Amino acid sequence: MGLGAYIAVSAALFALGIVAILVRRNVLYVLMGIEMILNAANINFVAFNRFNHAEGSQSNLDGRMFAIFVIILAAAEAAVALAIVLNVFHLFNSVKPAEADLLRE
Amino acid sequence: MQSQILTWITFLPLIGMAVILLMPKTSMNAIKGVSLAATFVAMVLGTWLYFSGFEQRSLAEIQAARAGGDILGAQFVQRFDWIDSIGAQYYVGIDGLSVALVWLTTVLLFVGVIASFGMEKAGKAYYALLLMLEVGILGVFVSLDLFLFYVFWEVMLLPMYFLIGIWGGPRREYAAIKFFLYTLAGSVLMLVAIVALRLDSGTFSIPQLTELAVSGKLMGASLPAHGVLLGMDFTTWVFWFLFVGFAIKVPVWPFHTWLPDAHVEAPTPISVILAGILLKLGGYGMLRACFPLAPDAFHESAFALGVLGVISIVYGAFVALGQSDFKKMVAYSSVSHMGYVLLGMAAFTVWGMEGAVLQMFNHGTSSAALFLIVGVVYDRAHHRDLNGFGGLSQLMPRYWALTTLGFFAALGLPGLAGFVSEAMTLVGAFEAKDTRFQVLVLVSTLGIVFTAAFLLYAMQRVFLGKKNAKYEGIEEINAREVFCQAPFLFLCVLFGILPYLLLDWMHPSVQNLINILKVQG
Amino acid sequence: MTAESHFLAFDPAQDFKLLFLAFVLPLVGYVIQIAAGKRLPRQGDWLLTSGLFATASITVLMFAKSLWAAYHGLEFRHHSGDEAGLWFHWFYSSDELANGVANVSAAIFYDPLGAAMLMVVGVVSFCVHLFSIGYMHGTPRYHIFFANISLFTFAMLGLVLSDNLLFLFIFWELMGLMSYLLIGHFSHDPSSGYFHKWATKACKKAFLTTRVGDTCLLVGMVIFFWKFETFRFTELWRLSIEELARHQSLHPGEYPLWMTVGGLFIFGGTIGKSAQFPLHIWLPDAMAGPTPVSAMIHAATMVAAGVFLLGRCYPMFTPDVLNVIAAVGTITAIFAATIGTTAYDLKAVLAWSTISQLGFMVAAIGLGGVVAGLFHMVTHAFFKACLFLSAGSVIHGCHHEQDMRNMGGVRKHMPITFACMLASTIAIAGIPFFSGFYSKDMIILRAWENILGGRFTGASFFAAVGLPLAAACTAFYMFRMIFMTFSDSYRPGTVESPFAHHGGGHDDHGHADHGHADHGHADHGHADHGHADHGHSHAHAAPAHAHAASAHGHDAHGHDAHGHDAHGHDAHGHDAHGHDSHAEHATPHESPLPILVALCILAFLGVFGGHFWLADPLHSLKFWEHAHTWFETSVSFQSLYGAQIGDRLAAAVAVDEHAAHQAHTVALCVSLAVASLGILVAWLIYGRGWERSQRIAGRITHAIHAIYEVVKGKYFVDEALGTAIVVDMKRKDEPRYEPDASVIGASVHVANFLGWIDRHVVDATVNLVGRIGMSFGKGSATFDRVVIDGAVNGVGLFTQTFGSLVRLFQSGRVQQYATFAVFGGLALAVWLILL
Amino acid sequence: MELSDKLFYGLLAAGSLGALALCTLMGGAGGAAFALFAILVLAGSLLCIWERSVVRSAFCLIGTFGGTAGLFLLLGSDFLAMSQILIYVGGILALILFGVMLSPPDLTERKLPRVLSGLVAVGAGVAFVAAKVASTVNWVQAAELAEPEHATERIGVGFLAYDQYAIAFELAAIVLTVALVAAVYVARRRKIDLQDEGAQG
Repeated sequence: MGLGAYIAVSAALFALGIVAILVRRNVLYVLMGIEMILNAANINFVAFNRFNHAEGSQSNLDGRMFAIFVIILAAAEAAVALAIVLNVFHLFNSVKPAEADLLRE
Repeated sequence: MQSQILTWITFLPLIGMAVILLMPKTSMNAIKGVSLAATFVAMVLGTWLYFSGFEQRSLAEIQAARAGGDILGAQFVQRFDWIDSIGAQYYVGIDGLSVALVWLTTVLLFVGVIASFGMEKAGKAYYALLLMLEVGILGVFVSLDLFLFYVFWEVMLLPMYFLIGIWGGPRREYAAIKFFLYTLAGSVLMLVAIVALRLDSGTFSIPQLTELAVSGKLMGASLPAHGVLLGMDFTTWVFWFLFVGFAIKVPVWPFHTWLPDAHVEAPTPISVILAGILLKLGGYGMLRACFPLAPDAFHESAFALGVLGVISIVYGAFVALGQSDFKKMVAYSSVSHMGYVLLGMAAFTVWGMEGAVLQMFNHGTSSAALFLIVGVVYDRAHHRDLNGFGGLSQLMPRYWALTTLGFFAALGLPGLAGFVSEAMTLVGAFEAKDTRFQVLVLVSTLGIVFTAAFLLYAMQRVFLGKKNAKYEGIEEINAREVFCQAPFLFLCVLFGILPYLLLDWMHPSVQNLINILKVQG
Repeated sequence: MTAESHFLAFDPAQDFKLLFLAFVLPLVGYVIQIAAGKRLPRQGDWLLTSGLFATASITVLMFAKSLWAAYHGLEFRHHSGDEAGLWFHWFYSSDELANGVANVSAAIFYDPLGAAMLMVVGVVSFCVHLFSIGYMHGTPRYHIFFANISLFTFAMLGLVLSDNLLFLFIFWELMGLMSYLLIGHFSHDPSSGYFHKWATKACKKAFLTTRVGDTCLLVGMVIFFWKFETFRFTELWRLSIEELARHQSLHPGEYPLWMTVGGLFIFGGTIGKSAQFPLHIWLPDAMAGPTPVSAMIHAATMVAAGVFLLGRCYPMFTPDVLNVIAAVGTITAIFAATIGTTAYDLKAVLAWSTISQLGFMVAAIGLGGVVAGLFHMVTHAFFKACLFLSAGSVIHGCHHEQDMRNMGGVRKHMPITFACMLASTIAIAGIPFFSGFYSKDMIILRAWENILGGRFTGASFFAAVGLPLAAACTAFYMFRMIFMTFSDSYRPGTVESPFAHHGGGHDDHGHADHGHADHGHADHGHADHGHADHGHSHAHAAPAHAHAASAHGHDAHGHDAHGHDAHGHDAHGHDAHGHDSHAEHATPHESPLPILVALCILAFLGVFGGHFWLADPLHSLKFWEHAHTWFETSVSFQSLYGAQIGDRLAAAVAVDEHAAHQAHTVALCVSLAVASLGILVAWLIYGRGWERSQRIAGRITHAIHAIYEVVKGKYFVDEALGTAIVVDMKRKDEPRYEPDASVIGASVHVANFLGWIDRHVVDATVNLVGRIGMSFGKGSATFDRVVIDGAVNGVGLFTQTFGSLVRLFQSGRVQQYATFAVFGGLALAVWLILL
Repeated sequence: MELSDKLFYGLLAAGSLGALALCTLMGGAGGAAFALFAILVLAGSLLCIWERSVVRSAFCLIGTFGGTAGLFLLLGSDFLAMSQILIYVGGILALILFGVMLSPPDLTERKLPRVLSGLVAVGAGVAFVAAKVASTVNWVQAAELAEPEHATERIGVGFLAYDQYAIAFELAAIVLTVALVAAVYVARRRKIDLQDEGAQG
């Protein structure tokens, strides 16, 4: 399949990630949404790198490298996010971001 | 030569702020002490700077400095590259226009801290923000680099927002957001203009930009379509963007509506600082970074500015006459008084400009005193309704005496500071090349009468007449409050009798400014 | 004997220092009073009075020097800056620094006009101080009163001595401030009941009314500065004379417009300060202040300053301006004189007579008779001060009763006061050989000279007809006052007057007083009442006060206790005269010594004040030939304004002998006729017993009922301007101040309207932001309910909208922020793509 | 199993089958593989959003991650695919499940109207933008794609061989370490005086 198909998939995945973040009221869904978005980004990276036809592009792996970093960072982010989730849970006895509204004061 | 003193004055409060932030929020006395110490040292430095550090140069010396690339003849210059990628420099220095305001700032913040001791709510964050505010204000006054100027401008905006929005009165959120939106709108316009200037000239340095502007090289040549947009040329755009940005701060009619709310809702020390210094930033900004950067546009629109100024004067006085809230009345009187600043600057004569700068300083002292006065009665009666008092002069004679002095300083009684600046402004405006200004002067005299009217009307309602039994045994003004007001009232008297203590400092700079702008006009 | 060696020769070396000393002494006294007034013995009144005595003697000495110089025909114009190098650089510390820009510098300027004025101020102020010791003693805020009154003197001295218009203006305004504080003296003293309420309004009225004039003066200054680039009088005179010399013809309308306008604005200052029509409204209400203050204002300081300003600025006026001045002055003279005939308040009569006399002075200056005008100002200062102080003495003796209908027969009880007052009355009425006659005659003479010499005809005719009329009225109401007050027998309580609260004015109305007066004085009434039963002797003063104390004790309303204490205290602490001032309440009593001394000094000056100016007393008896009086030679145009204007106006002065003699004769006859006519009528109506006078007056007023009402209503100028002060003692609450159909009312309406504009129109920008925010708030609220069920109710006024905006922005909900971010981003993308 | 669920699953299944068929017609075997993985990805995330219980959502996420890995395979980066499966499915998903276990289940918090409107709104927006982009931008399409040699090994040894990436990898390692330490620090229990903060800020 062509590049367009991959981009379409990643776009859809991105949209779904956003929906997941916005629509559900559980912090964990926010977390999952973020992961989806990251995945969408990864797909784009790799796809563009793969369909890159510039001179010497065959030895150019930047896109994939990016993907790897994204994955690593996603891992880190997930760890921290989970810690935060636990904290929020301690504070509010709930994992609903709607109730974690200390910022407003 | 590189001088450190300005940097020290500017960032000393920042050190204090850091110390405060490191302290536990329970030890309030230590926090107060630290903030007091920081502002006090800053005040000592500022006073030294004004009276002994700053050397009074003759006009010739300043003009001689122009060859060295410094068209302003600034002193205590410190300059080194800051952000190479955009060519922003750390470039500070003061001249006759800013030195007095720097001094006033340090004094005002010191008094502001003392005045804050009366607030129970004021905690760790409050004092930290107060010191941050001082950093921003001083930075704006000393910075000679547009980018630095803008950064300090924003630094100043944020603490103000929180100080009003958190420690303010019942409608503080509304007032704070209003203040924020207004000022933000202004600074956005400023930013656009600054970026445009940078793109056109390739530098942020105000002296260089001034040099370019007055020699007609700052016409947007290097911009697409020479910066002409909607039929207005580059300089006009720059001028109006900058002007509106500053006018909101002054505040000039019709951009003034944030002021009464901000004043009414802000706690007393914040009102004092707001009226005493923040309003001056607008006028100072015009003199420093608006008119010199677009002389042509300035000369073209001078009369319009004069009209705005006169509208502010008369309108402010009238609206103040209509108020029944003590603080709101004083706030509108600020609008009226700052109108003289605009009128004087627009007249573009030596006395006009000097009167304007002088008016900024004098209004700083007198309005600060007025807001402290309002604060005193508000702390006791917990309301500011002018009709709710009466006969206070029998209950608090000392307070009444101070108030009388403050009021008469505000209504420009000769012998007190206000008169000198207003008279200079009017004379200067009357002498303007554009004879239409004479009409403006005649109209603006209405403001003089009505200023006296609303002040005395307030005096009668609050202090004279039948005693209000409700305030029997209200406590007399205490030592701390007297100590807060004393410096301002003293300055009002001092500069009313010896105005040359201010004028000698600013005179050469003003003349220099007029000369370099005349090149175009 | 050479002029230099003589001890009366003006010596710049130290005389300027002396003048400066005389000028700052009152200031020093003020500072001392403010700092330590309460702690000083007798609250420092003698201290200040002695300081004023020093000032007065210096001014007299200097005045003698000017006399001496005039006798030897020396020019008497001294400027400390030029002669002694005594400068006060005001704006810039040095002229070098000011390079190119005018630097405002002040110095002492001393010339015959200044000398005369300074002497008047010094002497009158001293007398007023002396008077106050007896009059004000024992009232609350005694030391503050002395501090203010001496700063008042300081301001006037500075005004006289200042060598440039700007500094004159400064002291001018400072005087306005002091008048504000002094007229409002009682507004801090609730124990002074009626005056308390009155003064509360009157001080503000006085300051604002004069402030209007001051603003005009400021504008006039600015106009002249704009053309001439200087404030110094000498420069201004020189330049204006040159300017006028370019237009030799005296036809009106041919003079530079700016100069006419500027002159008119400067005259506006006079209109405000010396109470010319239509800004005279503040002066009658200035009586709300203590009587010594009225004496100061009416004689030495405030109103004199306006005329002094005209004298100083005379060369800067074009004939057009002079005509206006003459017209306004004449109008004021008639206007006020007619009102004076209807007043019953002793001080009100004097106030209106002051206004009318000021009209005389102003008219004289407008007619080109600057000498006559200033001459009249000087003489008037003396006898008007004397009149006011005598009136004060009478009021003091009659226990603060001011209504003449409640007086009568006071002559028997207060002979000295009567003598002084009568002398001054004769002087003001214009009987020959009394000072007032010379000056007033000079003014009328000036008018006739103009007519016969064919100059300023329009205004001159008006003046020549109007001023004698006013003079007649003056003579009438002054003697009316004398008859009503002093003749027949004492008749307290004939009518109820608001002043009665001030102690045992009339004991039969005592209960009425208790009804509405302030408690401190209600008790006072008690004291005197009770004391009346005990008969009149000093011995019962103490029981009387015991009574007062007890009355105070069971005073229902507990408040203004300090007022009581003050009163109780000083009643106790009274020395001898203090005692009889409160003990012999039922009948009037002669005033204490300081008052009498002050009265006698002023009465002497009031009578012979005119003769001082004459070349020699013998020659002066031929009074129609005072063309060569000292005053004229010294204040003549040469010495005052320099040669050119001398030439220009010498033509105006020196009419041919025939016309001069004619004028002298006419003026003499006219002034004699009107004076005697007025006195005669007064005697016919009021001189023959109280009841009869009531009958006659009643018949007359009934005959001309409509006119009488209008005049008695002061032509309703106050109502038109909305500055009428209505103090209704029956109503406890403050009286309504601004009627709606008036200038003040209109401006208040404007203010409220603009306030409305500010909230609803100028604030429209914010309103708009608010509305946008509101709709956005609403939209996002529904959006929120559907998408994220947060609570956003941005409904209501835009204030709440802002609240909701804040809540919206600061909800602290991560997801909400994210929503905004996403849809904002999408919107942006869509926009970018579509464009 | 409500009606909405039935409808949703049905539509989902039908849509996937349709897409599969379409892609197979267009791109043959490769197309089929692509369609398979793409459907895995999208359906996984859709279900994740749809499901009521967090646990099931989390498990649905496996599909998303796995599908992504598959797409990576198709794109010729085996190493990425492997690390994707390892880290995501093995690591992150495990973390999420921990979170799920530590937080109370709330089956009522999913509001259908919100889900639908969110899907519609976001979907419409993204679709619009995507369509616009697709119609404006045109990428050079390869006639046939030459499989790059030993991409996997190259990436696999990229840590050592390609020094241009070495620093970056080091940084990534540091970031990871720091993040994990931070996570442990944040996660530890402690007392926080909330009310004071509230009054203060």
